[in-house]
Amino acid sequence: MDMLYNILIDPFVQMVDAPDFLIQVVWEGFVAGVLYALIALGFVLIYKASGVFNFAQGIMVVFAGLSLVGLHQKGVPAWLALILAIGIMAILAVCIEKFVMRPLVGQPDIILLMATIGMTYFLIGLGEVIFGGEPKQMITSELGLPTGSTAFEMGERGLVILQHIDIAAAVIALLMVGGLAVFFNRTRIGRALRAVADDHTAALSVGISLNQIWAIVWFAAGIVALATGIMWGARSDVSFALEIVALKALPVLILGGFTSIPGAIIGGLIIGIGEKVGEIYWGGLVGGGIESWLAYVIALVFLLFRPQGLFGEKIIERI
Amino acid sequence: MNVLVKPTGMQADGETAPGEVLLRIDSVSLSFGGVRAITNISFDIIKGEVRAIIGPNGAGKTSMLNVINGFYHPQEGTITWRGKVRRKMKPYEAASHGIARTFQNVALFKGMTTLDNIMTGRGLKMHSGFLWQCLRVGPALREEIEHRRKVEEIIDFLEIQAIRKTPVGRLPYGLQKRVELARALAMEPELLLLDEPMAGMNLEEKEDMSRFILDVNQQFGTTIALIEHDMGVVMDLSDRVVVLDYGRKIADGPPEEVQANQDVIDAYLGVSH
Amino acid sequence: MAGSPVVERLDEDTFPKFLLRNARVFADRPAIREKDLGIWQAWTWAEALEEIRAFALGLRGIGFSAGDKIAIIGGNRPRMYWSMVAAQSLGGMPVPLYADSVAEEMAYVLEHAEVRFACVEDQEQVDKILSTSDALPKLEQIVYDDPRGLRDYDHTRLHSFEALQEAGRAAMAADGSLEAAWLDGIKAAKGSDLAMILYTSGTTGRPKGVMLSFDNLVISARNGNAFDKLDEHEETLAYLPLAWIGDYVFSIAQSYIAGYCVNCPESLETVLSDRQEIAPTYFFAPPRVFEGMLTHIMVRMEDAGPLKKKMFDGFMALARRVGERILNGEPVGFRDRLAYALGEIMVYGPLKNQMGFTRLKVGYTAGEAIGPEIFRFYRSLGLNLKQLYGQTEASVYITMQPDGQIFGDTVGTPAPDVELKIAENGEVLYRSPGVFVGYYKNEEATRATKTEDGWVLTGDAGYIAENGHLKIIDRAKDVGKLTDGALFAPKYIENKLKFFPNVKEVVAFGDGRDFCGVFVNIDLTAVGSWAERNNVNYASYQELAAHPDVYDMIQDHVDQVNRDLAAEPMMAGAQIKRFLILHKELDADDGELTRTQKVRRSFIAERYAPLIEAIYDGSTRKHVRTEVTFEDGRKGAIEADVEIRDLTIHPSSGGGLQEAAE
Amino acid sequence: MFYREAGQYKTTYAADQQIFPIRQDRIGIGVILVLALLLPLVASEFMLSAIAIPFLILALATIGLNILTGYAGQLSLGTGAFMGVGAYSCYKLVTIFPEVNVIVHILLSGVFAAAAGVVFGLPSLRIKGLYLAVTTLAAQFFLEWCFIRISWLYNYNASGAIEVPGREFFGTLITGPAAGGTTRYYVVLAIVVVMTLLIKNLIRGRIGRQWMMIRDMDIAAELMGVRPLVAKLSAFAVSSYVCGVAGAMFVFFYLGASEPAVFSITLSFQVLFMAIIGGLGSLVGSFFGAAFIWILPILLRVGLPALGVDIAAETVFQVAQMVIGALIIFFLIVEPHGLARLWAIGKEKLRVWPFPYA
Repeated sequence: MDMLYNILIDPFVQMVDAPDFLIQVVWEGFVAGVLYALIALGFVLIYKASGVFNFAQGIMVVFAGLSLVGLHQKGVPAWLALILAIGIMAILAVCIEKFVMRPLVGQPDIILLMATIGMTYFLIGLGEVIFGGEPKQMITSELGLPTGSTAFEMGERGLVILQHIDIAAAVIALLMVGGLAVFFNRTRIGRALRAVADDHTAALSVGISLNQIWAIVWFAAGIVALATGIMWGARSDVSFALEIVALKALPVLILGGFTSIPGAIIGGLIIGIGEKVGEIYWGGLVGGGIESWLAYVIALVFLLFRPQGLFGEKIIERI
Repeated sequence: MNVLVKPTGMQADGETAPGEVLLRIDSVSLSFGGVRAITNISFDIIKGEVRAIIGPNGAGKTSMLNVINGFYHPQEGTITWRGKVRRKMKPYEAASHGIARTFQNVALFKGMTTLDNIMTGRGLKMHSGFLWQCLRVGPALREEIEHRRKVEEIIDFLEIQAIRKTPVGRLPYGLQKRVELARALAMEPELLLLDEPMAGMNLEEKEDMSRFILDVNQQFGTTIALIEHDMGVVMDLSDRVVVLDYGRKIADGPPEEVQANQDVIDAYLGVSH
Repeated sequence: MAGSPVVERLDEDTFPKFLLRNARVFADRPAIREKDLGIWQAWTWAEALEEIRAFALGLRGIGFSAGDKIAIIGGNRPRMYWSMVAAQSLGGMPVPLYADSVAEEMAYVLEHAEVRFACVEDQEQVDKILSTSDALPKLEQIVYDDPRGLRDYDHTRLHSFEALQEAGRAAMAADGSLEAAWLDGIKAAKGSDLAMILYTSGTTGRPKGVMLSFDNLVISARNGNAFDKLDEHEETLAYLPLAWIGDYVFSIAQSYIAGYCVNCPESLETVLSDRQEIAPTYFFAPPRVFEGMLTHIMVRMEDAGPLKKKMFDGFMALARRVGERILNGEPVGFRDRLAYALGEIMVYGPLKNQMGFTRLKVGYTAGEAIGPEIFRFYRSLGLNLKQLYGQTEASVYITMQPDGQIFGDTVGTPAPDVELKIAENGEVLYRSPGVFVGYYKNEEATRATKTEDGWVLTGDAGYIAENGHLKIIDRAKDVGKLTDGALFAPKYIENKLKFFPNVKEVVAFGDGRDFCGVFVNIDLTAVGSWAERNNVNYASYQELAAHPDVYDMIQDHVDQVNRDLAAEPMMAGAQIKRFLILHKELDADDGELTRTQKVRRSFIAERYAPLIEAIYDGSTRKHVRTEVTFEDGRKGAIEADVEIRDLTIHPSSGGGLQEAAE
Repeated sequence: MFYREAGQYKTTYAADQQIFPIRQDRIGIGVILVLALLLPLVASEFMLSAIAIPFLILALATIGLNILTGYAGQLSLGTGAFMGVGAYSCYKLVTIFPEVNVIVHILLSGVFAAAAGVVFGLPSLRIKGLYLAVTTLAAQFFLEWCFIRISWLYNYNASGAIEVPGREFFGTLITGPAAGGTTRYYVVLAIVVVMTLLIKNLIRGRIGRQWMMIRDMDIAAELMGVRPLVAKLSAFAVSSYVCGVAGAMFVFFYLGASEPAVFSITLSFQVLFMAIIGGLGSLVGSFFGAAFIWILPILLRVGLPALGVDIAAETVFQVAQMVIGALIIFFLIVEPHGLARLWAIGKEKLRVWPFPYA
């Protein structure tokens, strides 16, 4: 009885009592969601173009962040470090295309997934060997990203504090999505990518080799990863812990579907906000820390009702 | 754990005698979303006969088969099996009712040998418990051996001794089709559905396959419903033919009669056979 | 060798009697094994007796009685063998036929042998018989083994094997005296009684029915066993045609006398793997089988990695050098023995394992001359392969090669109890207990073959080499002379050429002509893979056969043969002057070969008359059109431009028969 | 080359269907088993406790995963968690019923893991492929969370870790820090061998075929009367059971004590890699994979310094990780079917020796 009350009534009472807090929580979730969405974006890019489920996206985020910070620690000016980091992602992209994707073309999905898991391992090891395993501070200010925060008065209902970096994150995410949209719909390569997504022979007719396309896609994913890394690093700090967090992109994708950019965004937000709210208002009942799995359970429950995901259409099985 | 391996045996209810109607399709319609695949089709299959379902591509033949073995569920119409109206059911139930089939594009279990593939057909008839199977003694072993023997009889019948232990992936297409037939036969079905059993075969293979199909029908008295494009084959094999076109039935009767039917001729105009 | 002593002191003189003895002495030893339903199912001698008795009594039930003949048509199945002995147990005679012969061929034999019964394997054979049954008024009852597809046939004259056995068992249960009567019948039989009639697929004319008595078969089979010390522990593989005397002697006669086990393969496609599984200790095959195996080995080794290939070639070279000597127990250096032992592990053992000869005690080849190279190959692996010279009329054995005296080009010394002599025209004659009774309903043929004092004309020309071994040159009637009087032995020349793996068949012409010319038939497997390796492209057999490179290759072979011939005074005169490569494979379906794959020279001569002309009128090209029968039975015609080439003749270089003694 | 199959003919189906139909193989396996038994005579305590024991246990876990992913075709990233369930339930059992033999507890603990497996396997009825991977991740993180949050599981230890109490088996101490390596080795060896045998039987029987049917062609399987529910859940149950037992042994015979971190997703991946490198759908491969992934880093750790490359311990670990990652990719490229396939090919080559093919 008491239990039921705690589960069904109390949380909502709290929400109404302290709307500012609720908004604060939702905002936190929103920002987290944006970051999930960014990672998911990386997945989607690659999945669209090569049908590869890139498990390594998470580690790419870490790796990008690490190389940026690491370079700066070695005395490289921030702006240069940023450019170099981008360069590193480019090299990484080319290497992946050359040494992993190309030899594995045509293998079943599961094999490709495994390959990206292998990549994850490799990159973790590499990152640690080069930059060391200990967490690092993101060079937020050096990159000219806003710090500090603004408090919004809500009458006598209390106040909501927004970190500027979070706002920046949201904005950048927005820009990036916009940019990708343009890239996909306006540019020739972008259209080629879409063609690839549909079928590979079509892509060839556009006159771009698959290898190029894949390299480009991985690079694009790399950029996204870098951005994600910066944002995320700025909020907490850069460490391999991120790699686990990055796995949250999976449930996001489940919700959003593997091929839909808007899906990734919406999915990200649902998960982000969902798990924050869940953690704050219900987590306590079971000793807290449910953030670590709530996302997956949300996705799971969701799947049971819509196996084809949020935007996928019903699958008719044929023989 | 034993509940997991609860036996699913053949239905014991009323045996159908030769000559009686084994399966009746009554004004069945099926559609996916908006798309109509089958429109108000009725026909029946008589115990012991070879029934051909023909028609141009996209006529809804395969859908019809899928309806018969419970893979698709028609929105309208009824299916009467052994004199009982059949409720909406899961595909695996159809199997336990004694309906087996082969597939248009071979659907063998690529990871297994010919022998194992055919053994899978015996699954419904094997009931030894989980623990017995772990130990592979007593009932489990006896069962394996007894059913291996059955399978060997089928191998002998279809003359595929030479490929007994070959992984099916390595077999040429024609043989794969034969193994698939063997697998279906292993289920000792009452009704055998063959979806284009001779697609992509050369003349010799077709002749063999025809012989096997007739032998099956004769030796085991198995009722057969088959989809086939090769008119010659259909005419030789089948006792009765039902012709579909755009999801509708346009003719039904003995081969020669159907062959003469004007609608059929029209339907097939331009279709090379 | 538990049972061997028993084998020695036996007084049985018919196979039914041996059956009774074995059921007693070897009751629990396997008599026959068949790979059926995926496993080797065996019948002990006791069980075999029961099966045969049941069938015999069943047969008796449908009117089979002493003196009746029963046609046996089918593959190597236990029931086929049982039906033969069952018939004999009733005082009847089995008449085995070639299962692959067409209805007409069959009809002749069935009609000529006046068979009242037929025991056949399956629907195919039943159909063949029924299709000609109106021509066979005497044929009354047909028994079949495999009921498949025969369900709806009219069963007034048809019986399934089981049904008859059941009837037999029932009858036995009903009437206790029946079995006793059957046994008495067996006891009453004498060795001099007729055991069976075998129709020889004559290379010319109609087949002749060779009548063999139990004595013929029992004595020569017993000699055969003694000669190679065969006992009840042997394992053999029954895969050769039932209608061939060899199969009867190896799979029934010798098996019943020694008590060893006969194994029936699962199907024609699985003979190879079945042979490996069984690993026979006593094995017989005509040369073409050994040729085939060797070609298959070599073709596969061509695709092996360079290193492995080197190792293989190395060890094979060693084997050629010392293998046979070691086998013959001659002195060989320690290092060579060591190397050979290593080779046994690395190559010889595995090869024998692949061929299923790991347990081979003795193997025989006969029927045709085998290439010395091929012969030596198997012996060098340590396989005791031997040649024998035999005939249906002799119940197989005429000459055999005793252990330790094996020569590639001679067929051995007279078998036990066999006398041998050479007529002045060079024809080989023999006299032995195995000599047949006579040709069924063909007195004059009998007289033409068998003299009053029991000598049989083999129809083969040959001579005794100074080492006392018989050397066969050719069919006596085929031995002719060129216009310049030189001796011309076509088969001899053909064989020399056929010993090259690339050559499948050869037909030589020259009798009464100015010189010797030959048709060559290339071996698709060998030449095909050669073409692959030397990336010679071809679309069809015909194209490959006409390819200049192939011609060059064959030309070398022919020239090699000419050198050999030049080394033999008797043969030097008939070297090959011109040759051509036939544009189609000689085929039994076209009547160019006999069912036993022997060339029908006369038939080919008329069929390809234009080509023969071309050879002798000196033209270098000739366009021909030939009727052919395809696998599916349809007829058609193929046309081709056939090239004809000339060769240089080598001067005779005396020397004599030295290579006979190598 | 060593195969002499000629003359090995089968007269019964039982003989034809035995696990090692070829005599030479039977001899081979016999030799291996004998060597395994003799190992303690030559091996140091370190080799036994740090290499042999964990290798065997992880091999068993890999077999568990293989049942699910390799044979039933259901991808799982939650192996570690299921092992954890085994470990914790075993710990609870041992502390609640101290008097019951620990071996019994170990075997029982698998049942709890199986239950967990079934629960998280339920979605597999509607969800396929990569989507399923996510549900197993849910299992991974949820269970991991339970190990941390539900202090009852570790008897409210302040440390939050579980300490393995010493337990005897017929008078000899087999668990806990005090237990000797040799004893533990033999216990582990026995359990692993027996379970492998049972699993092998299962796989070549009806149930195993059902799993493979689902894996190879689920629609055809269903149309042939396989109930997806039964087939998939039984795969989850058996797989998790085996993993659970492995997990229990991992703590009781190898680690001696453990904290939730042990059963993190890292372990899941490690086992997954073992399965992949070893070869999905192969039992012998499971052993190869386990040996490879477990022993390679140790070799590097011992090897690199030996080669004069002196680097910090954790760096070695990182290098090892890189190497493994690279090797995984390498394997997927050259032989997606793993060491097991290489083994099979090699064996085939020996069988047809000296020919390149049969």
